[in-house]
Amino acid sequence: MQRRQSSKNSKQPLQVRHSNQTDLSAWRKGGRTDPEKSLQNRQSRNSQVNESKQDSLEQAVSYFEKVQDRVSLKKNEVLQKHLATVESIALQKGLPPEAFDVLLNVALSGKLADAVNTRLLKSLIPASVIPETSVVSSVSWLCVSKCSGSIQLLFVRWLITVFDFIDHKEQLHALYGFFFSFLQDEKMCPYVCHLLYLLTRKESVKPFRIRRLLDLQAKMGMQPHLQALLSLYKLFCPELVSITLPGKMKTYFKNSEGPWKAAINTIRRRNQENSPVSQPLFLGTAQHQSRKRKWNTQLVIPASSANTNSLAGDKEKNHVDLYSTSESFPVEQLQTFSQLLQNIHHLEFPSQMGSVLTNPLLLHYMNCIKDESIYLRLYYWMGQTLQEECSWCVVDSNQYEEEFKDFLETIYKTECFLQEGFSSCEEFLYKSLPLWDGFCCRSQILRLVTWIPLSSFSEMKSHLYDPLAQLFFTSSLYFKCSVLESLKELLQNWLNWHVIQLDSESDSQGYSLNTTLSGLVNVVAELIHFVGWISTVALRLESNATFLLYFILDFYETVCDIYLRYNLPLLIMPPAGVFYPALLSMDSVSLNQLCYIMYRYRTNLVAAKENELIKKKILQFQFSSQTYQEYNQYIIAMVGCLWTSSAFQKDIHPQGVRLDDEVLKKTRVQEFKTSFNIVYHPAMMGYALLFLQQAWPDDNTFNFSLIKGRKWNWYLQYLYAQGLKGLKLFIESSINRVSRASQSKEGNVQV
Amino acid sequence: MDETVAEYIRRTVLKIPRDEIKSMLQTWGFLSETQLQTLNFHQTKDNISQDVVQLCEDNSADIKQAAVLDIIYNHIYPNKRIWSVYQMNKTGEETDFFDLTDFKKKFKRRLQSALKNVTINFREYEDNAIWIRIAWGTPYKKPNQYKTSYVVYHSQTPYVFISASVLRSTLPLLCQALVVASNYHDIREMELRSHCLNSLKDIAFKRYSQTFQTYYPRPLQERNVAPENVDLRIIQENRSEKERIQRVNREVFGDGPQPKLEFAQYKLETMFKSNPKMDVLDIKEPFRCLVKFSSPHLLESLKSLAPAGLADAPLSPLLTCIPQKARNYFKIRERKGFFPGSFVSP
Amino acid sequence: MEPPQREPGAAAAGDAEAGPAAKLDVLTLLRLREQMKQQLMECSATVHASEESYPDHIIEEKLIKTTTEDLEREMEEVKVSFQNKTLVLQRIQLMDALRNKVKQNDDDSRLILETMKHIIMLSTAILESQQQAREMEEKLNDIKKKRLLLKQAGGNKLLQIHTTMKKQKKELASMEVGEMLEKIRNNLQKEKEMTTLIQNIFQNIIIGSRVNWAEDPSLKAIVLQLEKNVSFL
Amino acid sequence: MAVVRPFDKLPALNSAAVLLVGSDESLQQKLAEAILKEKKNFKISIHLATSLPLPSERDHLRPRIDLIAFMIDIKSKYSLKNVEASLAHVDASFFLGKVCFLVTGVGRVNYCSVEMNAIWKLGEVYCSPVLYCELELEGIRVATAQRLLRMLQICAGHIPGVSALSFGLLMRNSADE
Repeated sequence: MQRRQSSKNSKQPLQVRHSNQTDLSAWRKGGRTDPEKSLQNRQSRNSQVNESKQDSLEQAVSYFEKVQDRVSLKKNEVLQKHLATVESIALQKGLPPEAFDVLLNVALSGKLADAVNTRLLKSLIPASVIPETSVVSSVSWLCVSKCSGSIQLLFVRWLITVFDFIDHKEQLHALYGFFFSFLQDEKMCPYVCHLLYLLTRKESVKPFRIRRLLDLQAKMGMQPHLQALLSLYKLFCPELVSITLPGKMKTYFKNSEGPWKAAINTIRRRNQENSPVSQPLFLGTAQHQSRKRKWNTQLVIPASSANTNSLAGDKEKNHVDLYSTSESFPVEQLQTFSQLLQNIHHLEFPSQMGSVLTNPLLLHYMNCIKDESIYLRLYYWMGQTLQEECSWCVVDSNQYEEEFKDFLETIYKTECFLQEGFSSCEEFLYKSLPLWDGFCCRSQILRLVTWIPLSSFSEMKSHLYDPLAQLFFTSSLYFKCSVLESLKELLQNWLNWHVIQLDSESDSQGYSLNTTLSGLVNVVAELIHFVGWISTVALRLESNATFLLYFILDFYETVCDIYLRYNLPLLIMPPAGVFYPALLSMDSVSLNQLCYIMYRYRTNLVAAKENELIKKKILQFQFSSQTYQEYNQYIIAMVGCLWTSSAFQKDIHPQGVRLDDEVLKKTRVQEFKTSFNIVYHPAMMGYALLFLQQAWPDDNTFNFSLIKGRKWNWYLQYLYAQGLKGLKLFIESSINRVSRASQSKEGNVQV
Repeated sequence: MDETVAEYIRRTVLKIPRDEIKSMLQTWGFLSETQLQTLNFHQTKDNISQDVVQLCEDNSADIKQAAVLDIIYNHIYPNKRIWSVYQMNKTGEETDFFDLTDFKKKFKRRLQSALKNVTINFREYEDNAIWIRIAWGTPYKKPNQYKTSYVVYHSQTPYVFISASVLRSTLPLLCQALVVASNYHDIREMELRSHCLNSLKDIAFKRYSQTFQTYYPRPLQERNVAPENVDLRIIQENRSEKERIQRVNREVFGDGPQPKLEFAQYKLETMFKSNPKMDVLDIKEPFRCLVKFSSPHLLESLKSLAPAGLADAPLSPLLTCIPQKARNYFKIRERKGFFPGSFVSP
Repeated sequence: MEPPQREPGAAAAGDAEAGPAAKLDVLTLLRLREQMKQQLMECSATVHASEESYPDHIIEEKLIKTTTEDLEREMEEVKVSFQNKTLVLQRIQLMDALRNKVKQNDDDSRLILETMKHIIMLSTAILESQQQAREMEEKLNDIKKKRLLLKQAGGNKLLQIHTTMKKQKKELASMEVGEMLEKIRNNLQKEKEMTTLIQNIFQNIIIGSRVNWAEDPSLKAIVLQLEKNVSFL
Repeated sequence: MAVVRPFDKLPALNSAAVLLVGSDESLQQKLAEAILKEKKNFKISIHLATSLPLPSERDHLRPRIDLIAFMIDIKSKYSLKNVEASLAHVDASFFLGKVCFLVTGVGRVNYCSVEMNAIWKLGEVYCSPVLYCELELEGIRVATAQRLLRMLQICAGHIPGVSALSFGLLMRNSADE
């Protein structure tokens, strides 16, 4: 058997021909890389790669470059060797930008057998970035379509997965027509649609393309990927796409990640581990390099190819051609606020919507834009990413919990900036809360809850309240308090949003169709009742812990002022399970806060009463007589306790403290009657003792009964001086002082 | 030195993990110590293999020496090939004395008479196993060194472990030569195949081991329960059940490590029986199907099924009899008697 | 009830208190008493429940459901009332005992006085910070309201911009334009459509011809222009 | 075979017993250890069983069981069948707040072979709360252990004023209303 000719030249090492095209160092000079980037490339290349590995890659690349066609894999060991080197280096560190051009051309030119091509395509993992020119030349090879269908399919899937790694997108957009032509291939259609979805811009939507899509849909039926592309076209040019599309398409595109995604992740993790300073991606901004390539590059607008000075040129030309269709201003070049203002009328969002979240300029733009399509695209991307990255729903992304926390934090900050909740966030919460253990990313999740948008048709009950309640009852005291706090903030956000909507009654958009006033009031009332219920149970579970009581009363501090401060016709009293533990609390702060709240309730009810008399009836929604009656019962109990020490007989509230005397006698306490007035009240005992010490310095028998008549008023002033403003407001408002001297003031305001 | 020999040596060296090349070359003994010193074992394997080829050219190695290196490699890494077990038996009871040289001579003569071009290498190892490497050629073509067959023959036992070459046709010839050389009467394949040669030996010899000391010592004393820090506040309610499972497992699988098999295959030709009489399936046609269990370490995983609570102990005899029956290919046919599944030798 | 069994084996850190060494102070005794009362109540409840005689005639499902709901609500109310009343009685006795204790003027009462003072000091601090927090929240809310107002104002402004731009465009289009200017605009429009068509056809030709256009730089440059929308180039 | 009854024995003083029933023994052991690590002021005994009924020879040794936690792994149909079979051996009065279902494997939703509403229906039919968790993760295991402990305290009557029945009602109220 004659020896294979190749094994002979295996003797002397393959010399690298320094022709211009394959010389890797020459490559960098050619491209339009600005100095900063290439420096960064050289620096990263030398530091990482040791000499021997690098040159065997170059050998492999140059070998592939000049290989003749029809070389079969099995017989040719040299080919196997080079292929193995390419694959191993790709898996370890990813291929440098220069290698892509050669490998893509070889794979797509159909020179070698399909097995080789597939292995080549599968090892095309970028170390940092993929030069756009290599993609352009490979698309042209695709047009030649010498290679087999499966290779073309694999190439398109690869292009989708590494789409964010391509350094510039200008030329890709220019090839839109070419990609579009691949739609008619049955197998490639879903992936080509996905690619087109990423590439589509306003100017690429053309009537004949829409017709083409419609015939495809007619031929192949309502495919989700066609649907997605059509809905995107409809967004850009609603007038051209007439057919109606179903609302929310759950998953548009098949998952085309394939082997590359995992490899890219491992390389990214390895790069992160061995270089603490996260190696900034080629894309220009040195933003923190987070694990998930998907949303980190998404958070960064790809550096635009056109340098800024060309922009100046555009300016003069701009105002002349009024006739030209509003050719949109590329958002990548947005640098200053003034630029934003000048081009605000024809600004178009980047294809990667994620970058909006961290770009303050775009946020300002988003703040005032009312265009549905922007939100739709942002929600689609955000929903997708939240779903995939949720660290307790997907176990293997749990070690990236830190990144997921940062991501949630970014979303929260954006919502605060826009003062508006994202519905994709709301959906994510509803989906993941039932599976949540109350522990993972707790503060971020609870903060996101505060921004659930207010709409009258939300199914909060089954989606938010149930899982939250189940967690609430079986969790620690601190979790209970943090949930109460976030629900308070949610209520405030709703009320603020409502107040503004109300003011802007004039412009029609105020109350969009789906949120009627009564609908909103019901939703807010439902939230308040829910909090009332869980607070009553929590107090019983935590045996009236003062810390918990503080958060509950804090919540009701917002509830008591809804009518006056937020102009929402709704007033709900706290349930008896909250009111009485607060009234009988051992802690002066709780008592003081309760008094303040009751005082605010009083002012709101009085104001509502007056409005009711003066204005016409329309405002009067939730004001049932029951609220007034409940308020009066509470006032009777409160005044009975604090002032007239007659609560045990007078309290008419069914769950109140009305007790007949024999029961009270059983406590073997003599004057049990006065045991809750401001002198003997558990919360006030400290103040009474100090007052006695000051009033009667010598007598240390602490005779509490001395505090009556004039001393009582001094004591009252003493209490006010101690900062108990709530108590002061309450007493001055609810107890009309018939005469200073007589102690048994009877007074409650029958409202 | 012939080109093919150089290439073959280079390829064999490339197969050896870098840090073991030095020791293997030493056991090979073809290169002198001084020559070995000149080799730098820290460069890439490509370069090492080039240098080794260079040195062999100085010593003008021939294919025979190259084959020896290959045998050494395969002896250290037997698991790279798949082995199957053959059993030879003789008619009479005469226990003649086994003579190695006579065996080699007969074996070689047998093969060379049939095929002119064949390279045969013998190598003896301490557990009196004889390793035979055969590279097959045809009367007109030189032997193909890349498609070799390997035979491991333990002279005291009737067992032969053959890793056949890709060229299927060479197998009958090889078996014939073995039978003649070891003057047995005939040879039968024992339906036992695995990558791990040692496990095959364990299984084969153990069966045969009534007269021999079992290959691996079986610990006799009762296995003491590892005193893990049993916290009295955690009570295993099903402790007795767990102990029963452990006991049953020990009886069936024994204590020591299980021999390593990768798969077990069952060809079923039994009638379909289901308690709710499915009348549609009442045709008297047996239900043919092939069931294959595969795992990196089949017997060990079968053993850990019951303790992990994934199956109830004891496992069905069909699975637990593999080491005793020394086979991992079964054919199960409908038994006339009441016994549901029965297995009949092929 | 047999005494709490001896804690066999090492008691994990968590359980130290339940170990034999736990000094059975008053608090634990009180807690245990509460426990036993609760367990007694539950056991007696089950005993009563089992004595209940079940009505022989079947009651349809919905009625049962509504009655259970009413009973549950009623039980909830009674429970709240019971808890409020027990709270009152406990607090009366507690405070009375505390007051008597303070009157005895021994070192215990001094300790009580000290803690009371400390509590008062803390409470005033809390009250102050609560007041500040309230003011801060007030300011925050106002800022939020302003932000929302600005947001709406911004939205309206942008709408105005768009409408004015459109109006401007319409004016320009409907401006009394000389016949010639109109004609120019029309055939400009026609030209544009022609060019887009040609661009598309050219693209398809290149695709159809299966030529590797990337290799020929000039062809490549042309191809890269084929998608650009025609405007004043 | 002994049917597990909630009130057939007197409760030991200041102690509580929980019974974990599930086919995945390693996760059971890990959860038990996590529970033991939590700080608690009562004596706890954790009983692990692969399925019910419990072997009767240990009946006299076993204290009163206050809470039964059935562990279902959504990745294995066998675990659901095992739990459904075991439910038959539990006395009806246990389902008044002294039983809960622990569904683990939630982190691997894409390998889920047991569909979710089968579990939801289980919770419905047996009027018991269903807690979702991913016991493979350390943090979540600790959080679940704490939640189980709180439920155990209530079922064992250690929280004055809150009975197992009322608590069961609360958890169910929130779930189905």
